[in-house]
Amino acid sequence: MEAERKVYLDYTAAAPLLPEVVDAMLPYLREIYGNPQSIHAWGDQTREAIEGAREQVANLIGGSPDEIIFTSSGSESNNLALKGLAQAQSSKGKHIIVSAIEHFSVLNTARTLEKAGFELTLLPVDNYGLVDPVEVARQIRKDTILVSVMHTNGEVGTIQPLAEIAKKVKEAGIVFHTDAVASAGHVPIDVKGLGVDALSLAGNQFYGPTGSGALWIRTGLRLIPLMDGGIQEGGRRPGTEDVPAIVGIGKAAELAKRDMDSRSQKLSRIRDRLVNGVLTNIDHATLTGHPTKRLPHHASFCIEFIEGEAMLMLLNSQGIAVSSGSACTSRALKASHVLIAMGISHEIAQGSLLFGLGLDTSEDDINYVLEKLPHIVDRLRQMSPLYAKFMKQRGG
Amino acid sequence: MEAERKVYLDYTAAAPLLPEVVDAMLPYLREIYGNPQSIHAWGDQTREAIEGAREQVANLIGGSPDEIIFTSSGSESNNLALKGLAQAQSSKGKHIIVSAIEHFSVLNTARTLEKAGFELTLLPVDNYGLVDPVEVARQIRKDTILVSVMHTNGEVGTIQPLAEIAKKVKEAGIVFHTDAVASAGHVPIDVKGLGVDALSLAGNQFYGPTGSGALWIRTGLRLIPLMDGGIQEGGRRPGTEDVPAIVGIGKAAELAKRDMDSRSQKLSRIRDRLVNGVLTNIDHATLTGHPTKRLPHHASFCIEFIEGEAMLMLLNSQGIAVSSGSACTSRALKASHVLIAMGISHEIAQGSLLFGLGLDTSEDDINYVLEKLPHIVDRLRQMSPLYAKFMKQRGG
Amino acid sequence: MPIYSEKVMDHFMKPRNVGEIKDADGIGEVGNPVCGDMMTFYIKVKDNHLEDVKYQTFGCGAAIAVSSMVSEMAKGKTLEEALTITPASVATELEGLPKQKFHCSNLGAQALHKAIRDYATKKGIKIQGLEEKGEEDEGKEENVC
Amino acid sequence: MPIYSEKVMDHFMKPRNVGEIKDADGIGEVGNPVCGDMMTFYIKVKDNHLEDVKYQTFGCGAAIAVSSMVSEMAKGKTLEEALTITPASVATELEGLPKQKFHCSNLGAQALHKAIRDYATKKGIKIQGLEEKGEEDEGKEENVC
Ligand SMILES: Cc1ncc(COP(=O)(O)O)c(C=O)c1O
Ligand SMILES: Cc1ncc(COP(=O)(O)O)c(C=O)c1O
Repeated sequence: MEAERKVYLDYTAAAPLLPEVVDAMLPYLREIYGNPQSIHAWGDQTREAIEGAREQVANLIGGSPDEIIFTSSGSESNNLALKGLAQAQSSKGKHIIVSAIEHFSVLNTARTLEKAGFELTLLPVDNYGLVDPVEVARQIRKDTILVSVMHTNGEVGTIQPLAEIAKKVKEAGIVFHTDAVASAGHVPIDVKGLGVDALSLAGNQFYGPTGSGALWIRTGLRLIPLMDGGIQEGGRRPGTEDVPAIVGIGKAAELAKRDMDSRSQKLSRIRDRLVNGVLTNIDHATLTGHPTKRLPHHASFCIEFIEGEAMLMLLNSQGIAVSSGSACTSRALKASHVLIAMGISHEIAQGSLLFGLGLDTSEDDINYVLEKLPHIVDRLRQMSPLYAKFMKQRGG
Repeated sequence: MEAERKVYLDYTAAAPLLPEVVDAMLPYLREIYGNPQSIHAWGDQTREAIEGAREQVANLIGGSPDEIIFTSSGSESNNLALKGLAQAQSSKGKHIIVSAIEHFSVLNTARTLEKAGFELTLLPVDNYGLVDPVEVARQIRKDTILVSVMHTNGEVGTIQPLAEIAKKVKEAGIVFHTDAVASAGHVPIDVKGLGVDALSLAGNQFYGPTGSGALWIRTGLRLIPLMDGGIQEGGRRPGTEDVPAIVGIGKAAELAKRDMDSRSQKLSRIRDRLVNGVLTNIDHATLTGHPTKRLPHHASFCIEFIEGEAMLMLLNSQGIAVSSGSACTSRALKASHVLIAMGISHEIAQGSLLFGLGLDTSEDDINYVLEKLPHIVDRLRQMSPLYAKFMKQRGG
Repeated sequence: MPIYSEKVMDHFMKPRNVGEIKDADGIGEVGNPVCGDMMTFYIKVKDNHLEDVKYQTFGCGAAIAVSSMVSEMAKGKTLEEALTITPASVATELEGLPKQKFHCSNLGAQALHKAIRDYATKKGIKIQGLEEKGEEDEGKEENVC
Repeated sequence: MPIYSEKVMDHFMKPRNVGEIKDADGIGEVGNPVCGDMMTFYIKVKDNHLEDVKYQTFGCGAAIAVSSMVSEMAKGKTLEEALTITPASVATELEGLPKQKFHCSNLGAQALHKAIRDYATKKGIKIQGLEEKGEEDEGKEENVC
C-alpha cells in the first residue's frame, strides 16, 4: 500500500485492543494458566480472574455478576439467548417477534426457530430504522413467548427507544432480549432501567479481544444451553473457559465505563465533521439511520449511482479502510436487509458506506477522507450506467 | 502456598502456551486487527493469517485446509459435529451410536439429541476403556446415521483402535465422527488413514490458546450449523473470527507436528517412572486405562479407600497440581462415568487421580510427587472408615 | 479464589478428633461411597454429656472439615444440645461452604445424631429432640449424592 | 491475502475502454441494481469485426474488472470469435475470481453477446454461435444475484 496516509475507519468491524487490555491479558497468556475448574492453586488464580471479569462486565450494564454468562462472541450470545429462551418457553407458546433490522445472528436464528416450528413476526422500522413501541404491542399475541429487539443497529447506528419497547413487552408478561453488541461500551446501558430480561454484548466492539462475548440474563430466567458438555458457566455454556479473553473483556468493560463520556464527546464531534463534510461535498449522498439517536462513533451513508465494494476498493487504494453494508458480512454483497427494511431502494442501498470512528481517529484522518472520497465517487459515477441515465434524464 | 516446590501435573486440564505460540499471537493482539471479512488492507492481513493457520491445523491431521472449521473450543467442535451431522442426516434415520466413555460434550450432546427424537446406543468398553470394533458393527442398524467414538479418552488416556472401528462404520455407509481433543497434537493422527469423516480438536490441549478449537470435516459432507449468523467459516460457524486464537492454534499445531516424536519420547519415559513409582510405593493403587495404548504424557490411577478431592487438596498443600476424574468437571465430583463404564466400582472410582505431564515436567518433579504422595495417601487412609473396615477384615 | 473458606481449610488440614472410639457408647454411620462421602461418628457419653466424639471420614475436603467441625461443636455438650446442631449451624461455623458441598454439612449433623440415637436405643432412653428428627431424616441423604 | 488477483486489481484500478459509444451498432444491457451489478456494453462493428467495444458498469470490483477484460478480449475480434468468449475464459484471463464473484464473469460475457445480438437483430443477419446461446442464457442471471 503506497497511500499518502493510512486511515482506519472500520472500528465497528474490528478495533485494536487497548494497551491496558492487552497488558491485563498477557499474564494469562504467559505465566498464569490453570483451569478455573481445577481444585488447586493454579485453578484458584484463574477462577479469581474470571470472577473479577464477571464483575467488571456486570458493572458496565448494571447487572449482577452471577447473571453474566461468558461466550465466544456476540453471535454466540444471540444464538444462546434466542434458541435458549425460545426453547425454555416453548410450552407456553410458539410465537416470537424480532425486528426486521436485527443482525444475522438474531435474524437467522429466528428463521431457524421458525423452521423448527416457531412462528415468527418481523417488526417493521421507519426510515430512521426505529421500531415503534406501539407496533410491538400490536404484534404481541396470546402465544408470544419471546421478543428480541436490538439495542442499537451496527450498520446505521440507530439507537432504539428500548425502555419503551421493553415496557410494552413486559406489560404482556413476555421475555425480552436485546442485542446490545453494537452499543455496549459506547453508550450508557442499564439493564434494570431498560427493563430487559437478557442482553448480548461482545468485547471486540469496545477495544476488548475477539473471542469474548457475554450474555446477561436475569436471575431465575430459564435458558436451555446451546451447547452440551461440562459444568462451566453454571452449566449454561460448557467448554474450558477462555481466561485471557474473559480477562480482556472485563478490562475493556471497566475502561469503557470509566471513559464513556469523554470518548463519546470526542468521537461525536469528529463524526459530525465527517457527516457534514460528506453531505456538503458529495451530491446525492444521504445519511442513513437517525441523525441524533445514533452511536457517537458511527456515520453511515448511501452514495447514489455507485456500488459499495468498488468504493471500498478505491478508498483502500488511498489507505482508507471502511465498510459497506454489514461489516460482518460485507463479502456477502447482498443489498443490506437493514437498509431495505428502512425503505431505501435496492439501487441506493448498494451504495452504502459505513464509517466507524475510534479512539485513534484524528481530525486529519477525516480531512483526508473528505479530500479523497469525492474524487472516488466521481470516478465511479463516470463509469456508471445509472448515473449516465440520471444525467440524461436530468439534461433532457 | 509455602510448599517446598511447585509441581504442575495437570497439563490435560490446562497447559501454558508455548512462548513461540504467544509470540505468534502477539502481533494480532497489538498492531494487526482488521476483520478478516473486510475488503481492505487490514482485512487482507488477518485473512491471510487465518488461512495460514488453517493450513497448519490441516497439516497436523492430514486434512486439507478447506476442510477445517475454526470453533471456540473442543466442546463446541463436538456439539457442532454431533448436532450438525445428526440433523443433516436425519432424513435417513434416527439412530446414533456413541461410546459410553465420551467426554460430556459428546455424551450430553447425544443425550440432547435423544430427547429431540433420535435414538441413542451407548457402546460399552472393556476394563481398559477400549471399544470393540466387532461390537460397533453389531450395534449398527439400518437406520443408524451417525457414530461417534473418541480417538482417545482424556481421563484414562486410552487410545482406541480407531481405524478398525471406522472401517466397520464406513462399511455400513455411516457417517463417523471422532473426538480427538485429548490426543491431537500428542500422537500422530491422519484423518485419511483413520478413515473418519469428521474430527474435533482443541488448541489448548497442545500448548495453544484457550478459545481455539477446530472441526475437520470431509469435503462434501453436509453439516447443519450450530449457530446462525454471518458467512464466516464458509457459513458453518458465524461470528467475528478470533484471529489471535486461530493464529495460536495454527502455530501450536505446527510445533506439535514438528516436535511430536521428541516430546512423546521424553514424556513417556518420565511418565513410566511415575507409574512405576506409584504402583510400587502405594498399596491398593491401580493404573486406569490401557498400560501401553495410551497417551505418552498421561498417567491415571485409582487409589483405594480414599477420595480424590481430598488427595488433590493435600497435594496442593504440597505445591502439586493434579486432577481427579474428568479434568473439565472435577467440581462436579460425581464418580467418573468413564471409570464406571470400565467396570470400576463407585467406591474405587472415587479415588481417581490423574496426572498430565508437560514439556516443563522434570524427573525431579516426579521424585517430589513420589516422595509426598504416599504420606498423603496414608494420612487419608488413617481417617477412612473404609480402610479401617478393610484392615479389620484382613486382620480378622 | 480458593473454593473453600480459611476455616474449612484449617479443619481439613488439621482435622480435630479424628479416629475411632473402641468402646463407643454410640456409633452413627451415614453416606455411602457411591456418593463419595461416608462418615462414622463415635460418641462417649458421661452424665448426659458428650465426653468424647470421634469420627472416621471417607470423602472430599468439605466432608472432612465438616466432620471435624461437628466433633468440636458437639464435644462437651449435653445430648439435647448436640441434637440442636444443624447442617446450617455447621456451615456457618465453617464460614460457609460452596453450594455443591451443602450435602456434606447435612451428613455431618446426621452422623452425629445417628450416633446419639444409637446410644439412646441401646440405653432404652428418650432424648428430647430425637423423636422429631425421625430416622428417615438422618438417612435421607444417603441415596442422594 | 487480497481477495482479488493482481490482474483483477489492475483492470479495476485502470479499467480499459470505459465509456459510451454514442452511435453504437449494438447495445447490450444485463444485470440490475437489485443484484448490485449492471453492465451496458456498446459495440461498433466494421467488416464483421468489433472495431470498438465500450461499456458502463455499476457494480463491485469484479464487475468492473470483468467489463474491462471482456472489452479487451473482444476488441478486434470477429463477431463469431467474440461469441466464443465465455465466463470461464474471462475468469481465466483475470487469473481467477473469488467463488462468490463468478456471476460477474457471466454478466460480462452476457452483456457482450447481448450487444452482438442487438446488432444482428438490427441488421437482420445470422451469426454463427448466436442462436445456440438463446436469449434466455444471456438473461438468466438477471434475477439471480
Ligand atoms: C476428549 C475431550 N473432548 C472434549 C473436551 C472438551 O474440550 P474443551 O474444554 O476445550 O471444550 C475435552 C476436555 O478436556 C476432552 O478431554
Ligand atoms: C448488532 C450486532 N449484533 C451481533 C454482532 C455479531 O458479533 P460477533 O461478530 O462478535 O459475533 C454484530 C457484529 O458486528 C453486531 O453489530
